Amino acid sequence: MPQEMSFGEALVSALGEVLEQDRRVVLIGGGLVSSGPAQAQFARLRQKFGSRMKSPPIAEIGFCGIAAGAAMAGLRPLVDIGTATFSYEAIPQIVNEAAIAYSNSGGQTNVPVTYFMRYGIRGGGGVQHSGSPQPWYWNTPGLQVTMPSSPADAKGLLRTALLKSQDPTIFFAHERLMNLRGPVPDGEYEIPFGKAEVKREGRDVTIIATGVQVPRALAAADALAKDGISAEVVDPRTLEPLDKATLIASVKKTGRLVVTDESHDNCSVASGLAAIMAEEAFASLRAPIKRVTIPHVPVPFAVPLEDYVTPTAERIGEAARALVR
Amino acid sequence: MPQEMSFGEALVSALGEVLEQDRRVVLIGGGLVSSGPAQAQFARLRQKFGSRMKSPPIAEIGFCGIAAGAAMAGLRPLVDIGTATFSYEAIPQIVNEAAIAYSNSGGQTNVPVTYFMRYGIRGGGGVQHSGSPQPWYWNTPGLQVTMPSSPADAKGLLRTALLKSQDPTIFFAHERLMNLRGPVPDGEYEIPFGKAEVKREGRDVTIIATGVQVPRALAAADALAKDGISAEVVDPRTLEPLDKATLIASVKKTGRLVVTDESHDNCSVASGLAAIMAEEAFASLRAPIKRVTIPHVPVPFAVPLEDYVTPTAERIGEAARALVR
Amino acid sequence: MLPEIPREKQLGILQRMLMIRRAEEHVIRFNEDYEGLIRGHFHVYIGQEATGVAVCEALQKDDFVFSTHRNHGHVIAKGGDPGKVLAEIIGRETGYCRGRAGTFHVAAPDLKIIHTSAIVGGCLALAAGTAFASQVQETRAVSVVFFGDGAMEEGVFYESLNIAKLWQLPLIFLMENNYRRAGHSGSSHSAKELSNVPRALNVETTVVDGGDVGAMYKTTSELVQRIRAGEGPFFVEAQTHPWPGNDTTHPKLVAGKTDIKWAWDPSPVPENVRSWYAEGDPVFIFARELVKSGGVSREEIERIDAEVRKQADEAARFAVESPLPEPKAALNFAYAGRGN
Amino acid sequence: MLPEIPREKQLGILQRMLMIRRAEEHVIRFNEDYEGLIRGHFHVYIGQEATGVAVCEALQKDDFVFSTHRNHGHVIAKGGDPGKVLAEIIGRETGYCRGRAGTFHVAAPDLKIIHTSAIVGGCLALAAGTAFASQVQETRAVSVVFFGDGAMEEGVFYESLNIAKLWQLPLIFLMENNYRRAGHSGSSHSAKELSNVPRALNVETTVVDGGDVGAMYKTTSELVQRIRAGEGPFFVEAQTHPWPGNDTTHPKLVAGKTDIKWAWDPSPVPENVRSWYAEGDPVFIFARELVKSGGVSREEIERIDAEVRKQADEAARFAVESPLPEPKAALNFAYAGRGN
Ligand SMILES: Cc1ncc(C[n+]2csc(CCOP(=O)(O)OP(=O)(O)O)c2C)c(N)n1
Ligand SMILES: Cc1ncc(C[n+]2csc(CCOP(=O)(O)OP(=O)(O)O)c2C)c(N)n1
Ligand SMILES: [Mg+2]
Ligand SMILES: [Mg+2]
Repeated sequence: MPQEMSFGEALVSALGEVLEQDRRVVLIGGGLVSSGPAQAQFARLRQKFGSRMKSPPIAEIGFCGIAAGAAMAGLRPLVDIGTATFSYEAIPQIVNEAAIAYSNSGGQTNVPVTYFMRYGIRGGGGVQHSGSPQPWYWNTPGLQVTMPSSPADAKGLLRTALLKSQDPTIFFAHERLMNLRGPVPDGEYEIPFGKAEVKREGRDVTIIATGVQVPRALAAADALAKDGISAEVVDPRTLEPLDKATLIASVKKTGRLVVTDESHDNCSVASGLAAIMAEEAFASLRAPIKRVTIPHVPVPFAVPLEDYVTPTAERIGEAARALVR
Repeated sequence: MPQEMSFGEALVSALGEVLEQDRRVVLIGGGLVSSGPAQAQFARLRQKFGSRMKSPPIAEIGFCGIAAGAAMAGLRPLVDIGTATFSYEAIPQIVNEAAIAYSNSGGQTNVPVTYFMRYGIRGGGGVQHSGSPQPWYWNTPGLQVTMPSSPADAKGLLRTALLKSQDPTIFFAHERLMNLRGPVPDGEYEIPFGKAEVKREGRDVTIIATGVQVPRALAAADALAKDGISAEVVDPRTLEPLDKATLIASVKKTGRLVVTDESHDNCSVASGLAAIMAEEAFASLRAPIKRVTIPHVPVPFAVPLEDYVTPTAERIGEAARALVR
Repeated sequence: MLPEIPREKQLGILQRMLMIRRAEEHVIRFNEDYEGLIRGHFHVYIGQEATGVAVCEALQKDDFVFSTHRNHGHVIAKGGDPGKVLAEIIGRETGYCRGRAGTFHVAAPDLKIIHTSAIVGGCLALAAGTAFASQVQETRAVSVVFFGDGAMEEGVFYESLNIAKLWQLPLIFLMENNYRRAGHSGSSHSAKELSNVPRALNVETTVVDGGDVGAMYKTTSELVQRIRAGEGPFFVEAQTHPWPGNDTTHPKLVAGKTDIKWAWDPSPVPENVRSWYAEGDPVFIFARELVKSGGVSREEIERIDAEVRKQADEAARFAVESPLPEPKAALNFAYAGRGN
Repeated sequence: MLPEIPREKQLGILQRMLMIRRAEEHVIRFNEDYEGLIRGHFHVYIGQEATGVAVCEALQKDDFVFSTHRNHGHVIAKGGDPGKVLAEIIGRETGYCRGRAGTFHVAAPDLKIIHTSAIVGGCLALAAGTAFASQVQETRAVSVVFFGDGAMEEGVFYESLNIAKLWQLPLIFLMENNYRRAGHSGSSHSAKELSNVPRALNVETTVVDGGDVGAMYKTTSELVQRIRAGEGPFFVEAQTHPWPGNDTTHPKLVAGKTDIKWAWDPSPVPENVRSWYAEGDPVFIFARELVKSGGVSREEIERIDAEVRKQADEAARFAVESPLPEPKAALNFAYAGRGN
């Protein structure tokens, strides 16, 4: 029967299993988790698998490129870049090389590398440690993008990236999910890429939510229920590949759509999903598609300012109410 | 009375004027144009203003950062990065520094730098020289984004960026527009950021097009006219700031919308604009919003493959027809 | 060694070094005593005071200074108001950046600290940029960029150094080697000596004891003079003794608040960290030099410290009592062109 | 100088050098004679044949080779089929990458040229990555990354060099100094000698005449042996005489097609470029050495050249007559996981 664990513990347990199962898996960079009991669990992994764990210099374009090259030569590296804004240093290697190698080689060179990064508004991250580049990576052909929202998904999706995937994957973890606890199935399991999950069923409005927005959307759905509004919460889990069918089916059922992602609004992931629905689910839409995202301003440091730009459960609830009433 | 010149000549003439007018303007990097008579005109500028033109090493993160720092200290640098994919090397300086400095300083530090780059499918650019990062830069608060589509706009918008703007600007020029000829007003003029232009009036369908897609949309509109379909072509000219009012007004009038940008489809500029319209112009929409973009695959080299992924006038026309019939 | 400057300037240096120490003791207290006053991690300059203060003493008001995630000390060294620094660190409207920057990127444009980056190596190219601007504008301003040993692992360091040398920019690369990469110990560089890298790029390089106010001042002021005469760029490595309390992302007052008397008698300091206070603390080293060869009495130094403590306490009170920014103001300051 | 290897291997080197020359003469002809056959700009390896061929002669089939925008020669040097190279350059289905890569990034995974980048410095870290994989997998494979002098201006070079040394990777950084940055002449580096940079990072460095087959072969094979014995990384600077026809983004046959007889008598070569053919052409230098000290007759060399020309002509015909890819196939090969 499933055990309770935190998002961070789920990540570490997945890493421990795959290091055991597959000698091609190596870790480059940080230790996935930065606090809590998960850190002690990771420390034990380092004891056991230290020879397959590398602490590189502060040289992101260097070690992210090395990981891509190692993947081309048959390893399955996991790179913990740390804060997502640090990945900007490595975009030339991630986007100009890792993402295009399979295509450029006419289908000969595989690059099964996973880039793990912390995205979003973490609390005090300010203008440089609150970045949400998921729209950029989703925009990049050749990259897979996953944004788990629960411990169980985090584990199953990380196992898929490290054991099954043949292509580069960007793995987004939100700092504020790291200590979120939830049930995790016993034993080894993978969650295939490209399968969305309906996290809560509803009739009146669909809320498509990613990563940290999923628990916020579920909280909003609880509040909406009290007002007699039945909200369905759908989590794509992976953006690329994207399970359009499940998203469209939900909108067909409810006729109303709120899309929420913790990225800046212009060309946000919410925009990308809204645009797809505005074409492929248009006939079922009875109201405008609303987006709940970060407004177009660098994330400020001070608490009230940061809170003001955060796409909270309250803002998701308001957007849904505006559509239903 | 206006003279006929090429897009490239218009850029060079703007640069010549501003170098004359404002001693704070400096050029770092390439020479904006790479062929045609414009190149000879640029060579003359180098003779005259060579002391304010720097050819840096192949070190994008270095010289893009230098330009940002110089702007913070009162210069108004124009950086020619060359191909847009080379700008990836400099994203840490453009996004983590130039874009946030004004905000981080609580409104004290201005960064009037302009990054000029060639984007899109140029013909033989392949997987690494056909990049379209305009969605990423539009997604980044603190950056202004302009995508001129005509010689006249190119000149007026470049003058605005170099003489008037107080914020960092990403200036996108498409290789295939460089030799496009058109009338350019006499004398010195600026085109303010945030003013869209209706490039062609129509009743039945709105085509919002950016950069190289504008001439394609106009060609599509001609073809549509022959079938009795009256298409309105609207060019935002700048994405940030965005003239929503003009775009919405057009959709209100036509009730149908095609959005086209030469970027990859997921989280494309077309998605970003479609999402805004799906919320703010929903009531006027009588049909799904269609996007004409680059499919989600790295741009291949071979002619038939490259042509197949190019968002041509034909594809714009088909999308419009599908909405009207 | 004492810097060859008038006595009151020497005491001014001591005063600013003490102010950095006292202000940052408050920062650590903010974290330890007030739940939520400091969110996320932070970095302090304790143990490196001599470098920042001596370098800034050699600069003019119009010279540009760039800093890092470890910036509090640099801002105070350039003449920053400790109240506005502390207010910024805890995100108050009265802070240098109206609460938008926080501890990671305190900037103070009126002090010509126009931008600060918490991205490792983030300011190296920007500093070359202000130096380039000074060259074009033909001002005599010098640009100084402080950065850590870890920043030498980033490619932007290499590119900036190369361009600065090719363009002969009026710039000092001031690398503070604390033998740490934030939390983690030890730099991660293949060069036998970090200073071999700028030497290979043909940039004149000096290695100095960053804990020695006099040596830092002498080196910097000579380089500043040469830059004003048209030379540059230069590279300086300031080697410091890392403060034991600093070896984490949440610095701790491992010996409690500094007692100036420890300068004369470190025996009250907890055993495990006593050696640093006895031999490594730049504030104490400088204080002892002032007494030994500066004709300053211990009492006078203790009086100065008492005065600084008072000011620092007021600064801390000012910061804590300052208002938070208005939530709606979050939408301001995205674009200068929007006029907010 | 002649490499100390059996005669037929020496002739094999000459054969591959000539094949690069002849194949790329066809590339230039494609551009000059066929409207639209080559779109955009391109780069050729003419003048650097000795470096690529001698280095690859010192490698085994399983050793990794990474290249640049100037890759045609490296692929042929590692044993590539000139027909598949030329077909790729003009985007044919029969090319090494099924027409997807084009001239800029010809990759040939079956030759362990698994990826090629036209981004300056793009393969430096990737090559460190394959070297790292070989280390983890405990294979004896060596990785060699060819790059130009201009790539030393990019930060990724510095970062890759640092990590390669820290991790002691089985990797040779093979810098081909042609004193050019593609079209533009002269590198733009502040180091007195480019080789000072790897030296500063504590990486053993050798500077070789890249036009001297024997010297290049000797240096590389010795380093390869040391790497197989557990040493590494190493840095090699191969200095070449830039071919005059190359000094542009659209290379021109400034002297027409190479006539092997010019090796013995350059007088028919146009005056303005004669000196390069007389003294700088690595193919002629090697041919003369084979005659002088290799006991090979001019006639035999001319026979080899005639044979190579025939094969190159066939390769060109194969390329031009090969089908273009199916338009719809454009959507394939985005993801291996999609099975297309
Ligand atoms: C590009 C980037 N990568 C990683 C980090 C995380 N980080 C913050 S400080 C630091 C160590 C910096 O060491 P050093 O430059 O020596 O400065 P010190 O903390 O020792 O003063 C790291 C790795 C970052 N801020 N930016
Ligand atoms: C990151 C990046 N910046 C700029 C360019 C444009 N570019 C292509 S080749 C080249 C010069 C490269 O010089 P070098 O490395 O010496 O190679 P060579 O052409 O001399 O063989 C440049 C600047 C690029 N391809 N990638
Ligand atoms: Mg350090
Ligand atoms: Mg070169």
